Amino acid sequence: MITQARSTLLFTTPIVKGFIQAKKGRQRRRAINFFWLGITGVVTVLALVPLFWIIGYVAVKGAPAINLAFFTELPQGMGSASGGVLNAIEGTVLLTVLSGLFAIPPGLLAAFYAVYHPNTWLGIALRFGADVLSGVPSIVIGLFGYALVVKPAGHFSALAGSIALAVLMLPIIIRTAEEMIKLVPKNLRAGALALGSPEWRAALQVTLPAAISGIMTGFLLGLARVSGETAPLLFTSLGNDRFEIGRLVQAGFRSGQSFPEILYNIIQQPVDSLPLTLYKYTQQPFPAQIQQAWGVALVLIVLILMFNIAARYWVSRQAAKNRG
Amino acid sequence: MTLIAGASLLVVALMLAIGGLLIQDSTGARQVFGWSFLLPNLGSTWNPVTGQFQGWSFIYGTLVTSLVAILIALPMSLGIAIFLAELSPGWLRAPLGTLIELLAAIPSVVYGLWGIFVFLPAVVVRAGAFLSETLGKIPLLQVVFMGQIPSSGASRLAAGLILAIMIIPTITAVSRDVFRAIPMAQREASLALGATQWETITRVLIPYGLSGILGAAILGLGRAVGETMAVTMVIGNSLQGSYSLLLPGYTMSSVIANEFAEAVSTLHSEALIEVALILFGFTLILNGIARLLVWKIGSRTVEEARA
Amino acid sequence: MPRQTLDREFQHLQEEILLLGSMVEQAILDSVSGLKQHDLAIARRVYKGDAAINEKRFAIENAILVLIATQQPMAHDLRFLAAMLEVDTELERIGDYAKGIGKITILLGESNINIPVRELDRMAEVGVGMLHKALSAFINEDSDLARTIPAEDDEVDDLYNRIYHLLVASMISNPALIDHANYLLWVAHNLERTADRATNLCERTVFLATGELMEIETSSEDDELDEI
Amino acid sequence: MPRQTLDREFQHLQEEILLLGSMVEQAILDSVSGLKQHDLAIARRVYKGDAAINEKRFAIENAILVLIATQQPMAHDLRFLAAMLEVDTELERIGDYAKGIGKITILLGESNINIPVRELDRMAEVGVGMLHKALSAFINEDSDLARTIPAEDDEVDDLYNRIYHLLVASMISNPALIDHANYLLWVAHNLERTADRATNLCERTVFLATGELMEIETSSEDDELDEI
Amino acid sequence: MQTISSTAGEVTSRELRQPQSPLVTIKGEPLPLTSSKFVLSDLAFYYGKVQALAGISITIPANHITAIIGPSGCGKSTLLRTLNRMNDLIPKTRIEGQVFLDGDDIYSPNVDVVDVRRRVGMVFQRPNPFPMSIYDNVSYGPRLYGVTKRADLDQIVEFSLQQAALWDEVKDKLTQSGMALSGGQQQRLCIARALAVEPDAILMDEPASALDPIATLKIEELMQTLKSSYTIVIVTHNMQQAARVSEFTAFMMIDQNRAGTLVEFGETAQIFTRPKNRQTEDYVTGRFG
Amino acid sequence: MQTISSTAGEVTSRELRQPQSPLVTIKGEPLPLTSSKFVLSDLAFYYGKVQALAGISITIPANHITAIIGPSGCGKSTLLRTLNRMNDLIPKTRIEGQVFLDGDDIYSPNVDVVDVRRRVGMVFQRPNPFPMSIYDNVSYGPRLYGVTKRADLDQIVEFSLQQAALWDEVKDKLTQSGMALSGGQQQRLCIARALAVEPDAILMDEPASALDPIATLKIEELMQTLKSSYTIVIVTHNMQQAARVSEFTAFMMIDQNRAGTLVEFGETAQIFTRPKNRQTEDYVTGRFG
Ligand SMILES: Nc1ncnc2c1ncn2[C@@H]1O[C@H](COP(=O)(O)OP(=O)(O)OP(=O)(O)O)[C@@H](O)[C@H]1O
Ligand SMILES: Nc1ncnc2c1ncn2[C@@H]1O[C@H](COP(=O)(O)OP(=O)(O)OP(=O)(O)O)[C@@H](O)[C@H]1O
Ligand SMILES: [Mg+2]
Ligand SMILES: [Mg+2]
Ligand SMILES: O=P([O-])([O-])[O-]
Repeated sequence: MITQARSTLLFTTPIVKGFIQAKKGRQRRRAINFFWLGITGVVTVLALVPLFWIIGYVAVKGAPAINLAFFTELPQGMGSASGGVLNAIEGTVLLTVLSGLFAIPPGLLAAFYAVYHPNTWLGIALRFGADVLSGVPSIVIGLFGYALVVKPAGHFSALAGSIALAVLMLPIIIRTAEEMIKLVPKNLRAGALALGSPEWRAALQVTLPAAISGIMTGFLLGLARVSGETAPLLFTSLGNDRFEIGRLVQAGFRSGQSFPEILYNIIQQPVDSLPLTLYKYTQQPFPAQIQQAWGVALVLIVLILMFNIAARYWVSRQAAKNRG
Repeated sequence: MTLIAGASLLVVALMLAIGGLLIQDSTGARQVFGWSFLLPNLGSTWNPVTGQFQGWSFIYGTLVTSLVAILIALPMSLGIAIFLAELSPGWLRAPLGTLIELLAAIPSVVYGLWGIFVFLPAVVVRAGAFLSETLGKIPLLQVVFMGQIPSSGASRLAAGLILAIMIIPTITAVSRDVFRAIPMAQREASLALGATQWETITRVLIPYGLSGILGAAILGLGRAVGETMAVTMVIGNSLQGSYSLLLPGYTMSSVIANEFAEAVSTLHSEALIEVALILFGFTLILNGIARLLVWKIGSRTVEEARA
Repeated sequence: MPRQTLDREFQHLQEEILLLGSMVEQAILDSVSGLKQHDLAIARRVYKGDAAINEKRFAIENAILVLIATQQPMAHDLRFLAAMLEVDTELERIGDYAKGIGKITILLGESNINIPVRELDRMAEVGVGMLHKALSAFINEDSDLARTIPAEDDEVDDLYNRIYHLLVASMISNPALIDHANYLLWVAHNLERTADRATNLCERTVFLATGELMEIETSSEDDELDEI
Repeated sequence: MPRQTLDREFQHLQEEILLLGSMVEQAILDSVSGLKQHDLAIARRVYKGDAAINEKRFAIENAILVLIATQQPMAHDLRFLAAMLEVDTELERIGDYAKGIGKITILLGESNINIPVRELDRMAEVGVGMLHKALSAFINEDSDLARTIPAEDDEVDDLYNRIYHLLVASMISNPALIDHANYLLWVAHNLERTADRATNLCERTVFLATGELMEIETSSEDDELDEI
Repeated sequence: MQTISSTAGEVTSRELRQPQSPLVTIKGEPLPLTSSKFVLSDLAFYYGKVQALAGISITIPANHITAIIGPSGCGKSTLLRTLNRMNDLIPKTRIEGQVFLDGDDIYSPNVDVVDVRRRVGMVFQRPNPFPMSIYDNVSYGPRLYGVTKRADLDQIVEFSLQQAALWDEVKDKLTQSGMALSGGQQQRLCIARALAVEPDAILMDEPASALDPIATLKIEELMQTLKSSYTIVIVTHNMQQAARVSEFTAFMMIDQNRAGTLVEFGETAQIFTRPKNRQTEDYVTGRFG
Repeated sequence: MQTISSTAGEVTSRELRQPQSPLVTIKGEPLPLTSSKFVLSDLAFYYGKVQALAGISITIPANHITAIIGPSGCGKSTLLRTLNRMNDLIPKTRIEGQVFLDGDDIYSPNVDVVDVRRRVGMVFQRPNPFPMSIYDNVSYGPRLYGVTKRADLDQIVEFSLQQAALWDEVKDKLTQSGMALSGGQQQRLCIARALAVEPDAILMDEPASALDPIATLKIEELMQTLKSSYTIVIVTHNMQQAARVSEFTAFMMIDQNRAGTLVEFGETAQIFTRPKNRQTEDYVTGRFG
């Protein structure tokens, strides 16, 4: 076989050599290279324009609306320039925390399932379900929340809103956690099992710690995502000018309610949130509300940027740890 | 074990429940209007008072704004992704990437707000005027570029452009990750054969990452299709008997957002839910395509890797 | 696609061994013919020629070591190389016997001792024939052939004994010749050792082919001198 | 953490080689003492004892091959193993000389030939001494020591020449003893070869330590018989 | 007339040509039954419908190093993983035949898998220290089995690290992450971790294939020091490594049904210098395929 | 009295003990200057502030296989990649000294990097075929250089695959993806791809370390057939492989400043049987570190 190949080789050598004229067209290739590489730089710069434009504009327009009352007082009614958005800030925190509580535990568990049983029917359905869920328009999820909680209960509530947000967050958590768990070398788990460890201990003590910072990133990104959402809240938490946790708690204590009862009472209230307030204020003809809307926008952007920066910090820390 | 299986079941159940609810709650509307709800008909009506509901205007609005968005965002995002992954010096890479991704972190209401007060007057109005002057005169293109853009700028074009800005970070981030995931060995192989960097990118990296890039595009498209608030704030929310980009329009999500809370009749809200069902259907189809792509290309490589 | 490189190197080594073998055979034949004809020129050539044999021997040894170091031969390949190392040494020693005969030829000079030409000739012929066959058995790893060769040693031993008795007789008849007769005895001894060494090669070959380490003993063992 | 395993195996092999060496040395000394004392029992023991030497030789060779196959020795390690292979063979051959001397003792039986005891004793002593030193030079890779040993061969050669002349004289004076005198000549020859082989070991050692392949030639080369 | 008589050295070779006895021999002496650690009897293994191992019977001697070699895909890893039931983790697999560990069939229904895995430790191809401190890595196993007293754990950790020839290098940084060590150190850490649960046997699947030659050598030397107290089974596709480290070698190949079978099993020195099987010879001399 | 006189075999050894001549010798003959492919002169290389190579001068003979060996991290890959300027891709690197390819300094400012890379092909540790058909893989390079005629491409593809000893195995499935081949075939495909642009030299960085022994052997045999027409430089951390395939070997180590230096360069047979340098001896015999 070899000798045959060799003889063909000898036969073809003089014919074949010399096809490559390297110098030919070299200038043109070089020019094309530089042109297109330049273009990519240009579009990158171009893409940054709206970012700085938005942030700068919002900061300029929103800063005047920001004062202590903005954070500590309830709205004073349409047309009034005084008062604040305490209700929306507290509502956003409440909704975010609740939705995290609803989404994170099942999301994490499902992520483990997706990694350990990728090829069972449930595993396949799970990943497809998560993909579809992450693509379902948030307004549709709002409708779902409405049908699932609001309609049966007969009233809007923080619970309904946070469930809608949790549905929104769930796929994000599943997919990031899945990726992170998948990144953990398979034989780490095998290593633990080979020492005679039961599966759950291996997952809890070995796999999870190895993936935790990546998973944290997923949590934070999910939280960031939902804390800026408006659409699902339109038909679930609705909005509530008078929502104030402190007052609700005091009122509860005065009427002798236990702590869980107070909690239950709170989450049964309709609540406001920053994006919802922002949206509502922009629909108003009053300049005072428009002014406050910019303030809300600024607070919202800062809040979400903080979440994002925190998430990125986790990522870089994890990268550093992996290198270490 | 049962716990994690339960959690997984929950996810699947959620998806089914959403679809099921939408189907169930839109039964009435479907019985009344049947397939005519979907008919491509510009003169379609949406009249809560008379109880006449047809969806085509919203479907068209959603499709055309998403299309504009993806057509603009995809090439730009690819360019940015290439710059980030292949060209930018190491110290610039992370901050630049973060900045681009921060675009995605800005809540859509803020986009809407900024759009109304800044972007529409400053950019869209001018671009609209320019387009109607130029492309609006060309016979076939006339259909989508005719008419005069409103002075506020609220139009399908505006929605498309805002959506483009909003989905650039998504597509960029995913396709940048795709480029970064391409083994260094592929670049080295090409460069070691004497290819230029651009040749390496177009002939090796893009083909290699094609499925991922397509996935990124579909993800972006999904975002665009489902986006609600920003679009609602800039599209003008009006039913126009026109295909023009330069005129105000309506999308499926906007109409739900605007009308559901104040639905005047059961039929009205059922019609809105049917719109939501169509939206859900879009999502399923897009996801299905994305899966198929990934699965087809992915499984082939897996098979090959095993062989 | 087997290990062509290793096979090629093996091929080459075998050729070198055969070359060394034929150098040695020629040296033995030449040395005896120099002795018969009292031809000092031939004798000197043989005597000097031993250097080339030594050189070749070391070159082969070196090549074998390089091959072991660089090609990591295993199993049969390794056994074959080890066998070659030994064959290499054996051949060089036979070369020394030729050199010795050349030297004796020179020492005998023009002395008029009666050389038992027929017997020595025959010894050389049989010894070289054995060597030749042993080498080819070795290269071909033909253990059957290798087993048959040592039998020929019997004839060599007989010849040696005949020469011995002839020379002792001539010593007795003419003590002045004792020195020279002894020289001739050495010649016979060297030729006899040549055949013995051919027998060694055969043992190696059998070992190589079958994994059996054995001595092929000849029948003369217990009552003759040739095995000292 | 160097290659302890390989080092351990080397250690073991060296010990085995030294053991073989002392078996051979003992065999030579015993054979000569058997001859001197006409002690057929000793002679027979030496004669039979050669089998154990052969066995040890093959065991060592086998161990070396296994080591080469399993431990992939390189560079110096490999050269050392190759040298050991040769030393192994040389020692076995010296064992054969002892066996030969034993056989001659048996053949001489109660014959009353005058044995040149002093010279043979001294030859054995010097030869075994050379062998002993050569082995320790080899194991320690002491090329300086190795270079000094071959000089002692001169004494062995002188002794051999002396014995040769003594025996030739006795042959002349009593032709009936020619047979037996010739036997004794073989004994001297075997002892002389023992010293030569010790010289071979020295050459190996020098090669091993310095990479120089050379023959250490002794001054007697050109005019005496011992090199035939 | 000549006779062919056997002499020295033949002791070995004659035995080698005897029909292989059912018992393993060491340097020609039959191995007493009590010193076999694993006995595999007519083992077959299936991944789904695909048969990966067929008719494997082999006796793995205790307190020695046994290497498994063979071309890629011949089932070496699969065979190794049957020995501590790690293959159980792969769904849709099936095993036939028996695997005896110290005389007990580890696949019989009432056997405790966890206990089997404790008795048979495993070291993997790529070092896989847990993402925790060196100390916690080594004490992970003992803790599983209920050792909680700090002093006991300290002692186990030190002893295991010493056995793994790592103590001197890490004794001052036990709280450092195990992942901050070099590849070779990580692998020794994994060995220490396996030793900490006092196993009888250790399985190693290409333990040095991700390491450079110097780290490889250290692992190999470590195996030599461990073999007096442990039975070690190593899979390697580096033939020279098998030759260097092991005392027994099993050569496997794919049979006509594409299932892995045992071609030859014997002392390493024999397999590499005078294999009995033609295929073994071809493989070790590089003339295969 | 005795004299020590040199005899046979010493020819080789005497030369070996001469001070190393500036020129490379092959079997004792000095290599004519025209047959050196690369000449490195006092080369130093820096990753940022870290020096990875120091004072490397070496002449790599044309149409032979030269192996670079040394402990992990000693700069073998770095050195190899200076030969086709692949190190240019890494930011913040700096080179000092010269690298001559056929007499031209490839780092001089007016040199066309792309042309250097065409003349000096490279094969990597893991096979890296492009995810396209076998045909397209091989014709990728020629197409870059403007070969467009189908007939020409056909010829180049066949010729290159034949040279890479792969033609017979793939000639019926040229349109199949290159990734559908086995690891060893993939690596040969990568070699064919490199050959298709008509290079003079081929650099290989551990080309077989991801392959099983049988595929490795095939690559090694292929190198032997290629060396008559190409200069091959191979980095390997498998010493036995260097010994098997190469005719010249360069041994590198880290010096006291932790930069890689050349310790010994010579014919492979010499390096592995009688290295001149103590460190080389220690490394090849496994007594290092
Ligand atoms: N999890 C699995 N599922 C299905 N088949 C498998 C699995 N693992 C291995 N196999 C198949 O079983 C056979 C034996 O595989 P195994 O990994 O035991 O081989 P190996 O000898 O260890 O090979 P290598 O040297 O490449 O590691 C192969 O044909 C392989 O494709
Ligand atoms: N891209 C890089 N940036 C910084 N330092 C590097 C880079 N690549 C290699 N080095 C450093 O340069 C030195 C030489 O590395 P190189 O990869 O050339 O070694 P090597 O001999 O090929 O090692 P190995 O056998 O592990 O492949 C090492 O200390 C390494 O850490
Ligand atoms: Mg395996
Ligand atoms: Mg490297
Ligand atoms: O070299 P010898 O003839 O004495 O074996």
